[in-house]
Amino acid sequence: MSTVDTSAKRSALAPLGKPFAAAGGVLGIVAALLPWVTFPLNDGNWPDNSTLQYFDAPFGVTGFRWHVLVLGILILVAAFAPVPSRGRVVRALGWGLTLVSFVNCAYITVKGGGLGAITALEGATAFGGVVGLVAGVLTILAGYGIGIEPVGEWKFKISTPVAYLVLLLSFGAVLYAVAAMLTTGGVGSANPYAGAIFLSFLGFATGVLGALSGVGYVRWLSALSEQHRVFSVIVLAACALLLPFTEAGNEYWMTVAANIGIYAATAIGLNIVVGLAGLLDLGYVAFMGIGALVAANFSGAATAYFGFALPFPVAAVIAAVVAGIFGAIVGSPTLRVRGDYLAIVTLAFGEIFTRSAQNDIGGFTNGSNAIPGVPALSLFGAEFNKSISIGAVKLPAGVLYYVLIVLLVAATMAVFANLKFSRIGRAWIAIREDEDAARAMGIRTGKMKILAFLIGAMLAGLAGAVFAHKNGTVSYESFKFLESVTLLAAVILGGMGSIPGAVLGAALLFVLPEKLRDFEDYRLMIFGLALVLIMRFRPVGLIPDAHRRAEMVERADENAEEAHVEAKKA
Amino acid sequence: MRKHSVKSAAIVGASLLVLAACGSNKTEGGGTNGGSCDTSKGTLTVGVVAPLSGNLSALGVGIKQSAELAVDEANKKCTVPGFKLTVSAQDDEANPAKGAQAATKLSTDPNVVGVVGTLNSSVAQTVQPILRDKKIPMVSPANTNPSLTRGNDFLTAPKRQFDNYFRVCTTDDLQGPYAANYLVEKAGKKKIAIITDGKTYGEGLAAELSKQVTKKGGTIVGSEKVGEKDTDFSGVIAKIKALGPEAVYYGGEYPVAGPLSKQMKDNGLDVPLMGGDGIFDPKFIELGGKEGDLATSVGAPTESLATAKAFVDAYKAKFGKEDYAAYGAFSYDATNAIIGGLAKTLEGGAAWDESKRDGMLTNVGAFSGSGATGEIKFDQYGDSTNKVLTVYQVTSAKWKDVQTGTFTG
Amino acid sequence: MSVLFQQLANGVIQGALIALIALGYTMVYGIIQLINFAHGEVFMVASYGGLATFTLLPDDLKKSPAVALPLMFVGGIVVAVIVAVIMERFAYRPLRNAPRLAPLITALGVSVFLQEAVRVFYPNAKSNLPYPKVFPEGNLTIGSVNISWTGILLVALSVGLAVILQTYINRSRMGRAMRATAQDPDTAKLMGVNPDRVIVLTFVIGAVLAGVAGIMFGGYLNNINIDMGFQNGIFAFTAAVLGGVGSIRGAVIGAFIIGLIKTVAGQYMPGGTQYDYVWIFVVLILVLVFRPQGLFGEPERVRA
Amino acid sequence: MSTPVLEARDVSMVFGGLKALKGVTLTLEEGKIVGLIGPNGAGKTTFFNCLTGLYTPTTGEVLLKGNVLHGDPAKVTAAGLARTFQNIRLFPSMTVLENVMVGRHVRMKQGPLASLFHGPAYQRGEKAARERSRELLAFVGLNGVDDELSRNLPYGDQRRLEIARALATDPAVLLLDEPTAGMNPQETEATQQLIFRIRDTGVSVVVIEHDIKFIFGLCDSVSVLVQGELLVEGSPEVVRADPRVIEAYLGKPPEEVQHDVEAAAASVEEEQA
Repeated sequence: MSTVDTSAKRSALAPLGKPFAAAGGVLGIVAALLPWVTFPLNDGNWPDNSTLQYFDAPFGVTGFRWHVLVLGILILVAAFAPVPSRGRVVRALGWGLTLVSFVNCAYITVKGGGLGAITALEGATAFGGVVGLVAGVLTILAGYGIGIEPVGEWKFKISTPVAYLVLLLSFGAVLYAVAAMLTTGGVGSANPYAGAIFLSFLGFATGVLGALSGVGYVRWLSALSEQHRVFSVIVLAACALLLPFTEAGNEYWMTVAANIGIYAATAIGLNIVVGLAGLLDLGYVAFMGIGALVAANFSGAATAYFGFALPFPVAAVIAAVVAGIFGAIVGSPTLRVRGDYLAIVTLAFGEIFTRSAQNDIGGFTNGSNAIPGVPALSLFGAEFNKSISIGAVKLPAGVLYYVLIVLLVAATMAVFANLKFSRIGRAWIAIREDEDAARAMGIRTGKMKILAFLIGAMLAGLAGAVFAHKNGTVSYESFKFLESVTLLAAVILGGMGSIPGAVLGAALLFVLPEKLRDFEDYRLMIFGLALVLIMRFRPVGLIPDAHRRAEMVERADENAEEAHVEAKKA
Repeated sequence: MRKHSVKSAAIVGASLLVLAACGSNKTEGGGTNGGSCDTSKGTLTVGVVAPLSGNLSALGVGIKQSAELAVDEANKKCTVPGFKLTVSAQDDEANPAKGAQAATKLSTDPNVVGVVGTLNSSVAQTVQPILRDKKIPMVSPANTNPSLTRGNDFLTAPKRQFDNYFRVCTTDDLQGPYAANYLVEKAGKKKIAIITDGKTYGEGLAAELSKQVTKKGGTIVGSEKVGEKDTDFSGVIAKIKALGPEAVYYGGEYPVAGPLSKQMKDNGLDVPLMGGDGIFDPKFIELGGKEGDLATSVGAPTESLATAKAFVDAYKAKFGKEDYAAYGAFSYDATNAIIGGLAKTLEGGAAWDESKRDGMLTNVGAFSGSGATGEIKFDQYGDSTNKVLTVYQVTSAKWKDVQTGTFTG
Repeated sequence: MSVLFQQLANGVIQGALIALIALGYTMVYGIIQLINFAHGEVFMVASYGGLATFTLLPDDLKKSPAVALPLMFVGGIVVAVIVAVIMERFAYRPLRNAPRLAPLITALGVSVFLQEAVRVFYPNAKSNLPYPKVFPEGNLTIGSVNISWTGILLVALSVGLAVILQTYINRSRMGRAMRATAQDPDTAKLMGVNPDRVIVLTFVIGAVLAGVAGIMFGGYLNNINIDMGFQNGIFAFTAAVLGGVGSIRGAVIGAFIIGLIKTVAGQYMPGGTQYDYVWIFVVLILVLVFRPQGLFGEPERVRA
Repeated sequence: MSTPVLEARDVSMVFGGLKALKGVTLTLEEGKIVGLIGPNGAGKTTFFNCLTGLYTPTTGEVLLKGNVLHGDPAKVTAAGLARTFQNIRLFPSMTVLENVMVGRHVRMKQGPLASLFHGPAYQRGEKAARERSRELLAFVGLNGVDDELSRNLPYGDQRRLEIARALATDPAVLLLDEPTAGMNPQETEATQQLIFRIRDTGVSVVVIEHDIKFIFGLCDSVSVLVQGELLVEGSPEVVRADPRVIEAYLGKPPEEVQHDVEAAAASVEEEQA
């Protein structure tokens, strides 16, 4: 495990880089054309005709074999075309190929009851999976052989219209990718292999995104979008609003997406507290709960505390204000308590909230019976939970909620972005970086920290108000410690302090379990493992804040440089 | 550093492979599973919404597997000619919002004919309207909150809440008072202490019980709460012990009730503990339920019902030692109600489409049959008409029925 | 009055269990400033490990606690140590230089994973499992106050192990290395301390204590479930913070305080047992507001 | 005689049993540079911390332009007393420009609502702050690195950035804690020139330094702090000639050395806490 033997290994690999990559690419393509399963599985043919079926027509490769084919071709391209930081790109593609092959092999093996399913059985052979795995591993090794150089940096500047076009196209591609990801494996119980298809798709996406990021495209794009902040948010929101018109535009995904949005808005609020001001909050979901309870009590539901209904906007504002007041109260110990000690204060508050809500404190929560029957929102007579038609296009039920929530998320993103790049935001970041130095610069740290809590809690309260109407029931069970943890995980997974990070994190944390539904029993276990792995390989989060990204890249670069020097020495 | 990452990834991968291998079903060769029924018209799905992961999963998995058993049997018997039935089980994590997503997922599938679930009343509250909008019948094996069917004023002004919602289990306002009558009148326990776990089921049950106890001349000497995840109850026990109760009523489920009963005895409070159907489970005794403890459950004793025995045997044959838990039999009956309603709807060889759902609601509502928990039939609110309740007592480490009847006030 | 004494005794026993877990929290935090949320699961896994050991014993050994009990302790502790070492090696160590909160999420991921893995793979672990009665039953009765012998043993073990641990850390060479690493890892490294070894050892010690706690828990309450680690872990973490993280004495006293508040507040405070948790956390907040470093923590000096 | 711009009266500081400062009194006239020297652990940084409100002195008081300062560092800075730190305390993952703009914080007026909506007045304020910050960066000689992360700057530049950040608070008095530590002679010379230029803009300066040559070449007056006590005070010439100073720096009885080592250890701990 010493550095000596690592470098020796690397140097041994170095001359093999390109040949391995070439072999990996070719084998990948071959794998795509081979059959993968030796017999039809119990639940019907493995999707996309991979059961004992060879490549049969020019464009006859679909599904995961199509992904394998694409990866194989990309590996060949990356091996021979002039690509910046080739090693990284090849390695990422190799990982993608490995993951796709592994997921399919593992699933077939399990479902088929043995390795015979992916090798040879009763005279039938199907080595596609094995070849794919070999190709993937070869390619990863090739990546190391070529050498892991720093991520490519794109220095060239482009004019604003071109930048807009690039952003438009890129975000359009993101929309397409999201829709594709949501709909892989189909909706409902139609496809018994949906879970595996999704994981396989995820492997493909990991490979391609890794390659794009290795080339430097992702970094360039995110710098570009930070530069054109307003335009980016508008385009992103517009893209999100187009989602109902894609394949993912059905009631189920609208519901899931709306829930993601609610949690994303809350996570953005939490991102102010954790990401900007650097205050760990382990009881944050309580503010969302407070917002939801306030909204429910003013909704005219049968068991509400107040016997009258306020218009939603009014109730939502009250919800935000009440949550904000509680936020300031919870934040006030920050005047004296620091760091992880503060985290436990927030955890304590969260527990106090759940317990009190469960016991119907003050008659506001209806205890364990919850407040059911919170009416759906409606606007001009259109109920938000019914489907609507625009012209000839019939949109699925729940689409109005989705639109409302997209706007809510866009608004919270704007709030977050504006605050981040302001006097207040700088003060928060300064506190996060070095509290004493911040005070020495004249920042009233106590006031600023309470302000962070207050604003964060208000955003959560607002999201909670929407939550109450969207779900129709407000029960303390929706606001337990695990939810706080999930929110925190969303922030950190997405990338602390980064604007799109919280949204991506929330999306991942809510989509992943949804797509893993088919694994039933194993679902949460896989989820736990996924958290560990993501943190392991991407500790700064998926879309780190520009500043933090630099921090990390630099460290990686140092490693890479060291490795390079060592390799040369050897 | 980097080498480590490759290595650890390899280890993770290898261990996943091992895990995967452990879960294999060992069926080589394949094709769809046989059966001589005609399944030419396609596949229809019975949805299940229950907690399949987390700490309530024992109950949820019991619900899911019992539904699968019912569906399997129907497939074998060709109950719905022309169709193959499957179960699509969705995890709700006992979380209302997750339940809503699970229900929405099922509701967008045109082939879903009905949903069995949920376990938690709070989850039912979010699931009911979603399924109602699609006219999908929902039959709960476990929701005991009376307001789900009869609204908030269930005693004074009952009003049907959701025309797609039915349940095969009993409600708190029958079970609680029935238990109270037994405790006060039959067992002669006048001073009763109440402990609940703070959740909907236990709270509701305990509330209805305490009303009846007072009405019958008993007194509630104390009312305490244990945390859902608590394990050491000595504090609560010491507190109620000082109040000198003659019996303790526990509102909640056996995972807490069993240890609680044991700790009561250990701490010198040797009075019977009574609970609802949530503790009527052999596990209660395994976990420390002591001699003389009591439980109410719906229907006549299982030994006296051939259908109940048949269910237990079939379940054991199909799933081995895995437990069907407290609500398995109810889930089996709920599934059969849906299948029965479906068979009626598609009588005469009709094809399935979503327009048949109106008929489904009527036919499930009108279903009547004999199930593992007794008679299955629904009243005008969607509640089970099976109001027979049985009191069981732990005798020689087994549940033994001591009284069967209906609650009459 | 006797109720009060009964509740005090109950509180001390509950606290003793939390203390054993809290020691692991406080040591790991002291050394690498990580809130190891998965530590509660180590305790849980140990309990299942002990149960598995018991199940695997031949029937005649099952009947003699004098043989079965030590074997269960060994089994439980071994499982706990293995899990803790794997966890440290593959989940935390790669993140040692990562941003501060990354390991926290890893810890939560590990926690979920362990809980679910036990639930899925341990036979019948979906609901509570009965635990063998390996400890002699019976109570010590003083007046009307009942204290079970197992409870007394638990308190004795908990305090005894804490004292041993404290002595070990203060006196032994490895203990000095631990304190040095906690103070300043870089300097400690220059002085020839191998931080990896120290950190692994810390996890091992924590796991051993959690292992003892896991077996005692099962033996005392005679049933275990997959949630036990989470709830007790939260209390243990709270105890560690209350006492001042990094302080052995603080963790133990914090744990006893929590146990006592839970029983005494449940008895006497308005709202009774409905709000016993609330009082624990209210006290916690008050303590931290007036003593931000916890009861026995080192005051955090402003750096400049 | 005019009121001194900064006046410390009889400041004492006790940590537990350790008397870090024993009745230190110091006055600073407007437009002057005062040096503070002393062996390691003499209490120089502790004295700075008392001046800036990071510590509340056990006894004694600090006056800025005749007004008594109260405990809170933020208020002290707002009143016009800015500082740098012995071991550089920049905001490492903020850019160079942002670091200086944090210094402007206290002179900007935008509240939460303005920060939320970015109205025209806000934009003007932001622009002014940015321009002022750029000026200051140019003043200390940092050009073309606005968007670099501060942690990526070379060491000497980080020191200068810290000075720019402190100047951004528009201080009347600037406290510099070892501004030339770790610098080579050229950089030290440049820093000396920079401090003169700062003085020339009307800011009074207090400097802690080890480099006695640097201090004597820079300051109008020098105070020597030994074991928390003000040993000597006066012009460089007077201080240089004082035998007690020579003794404090060159030869000491053994038990004092021992004491110094302890004090140094205490200050190391302090830094790590």
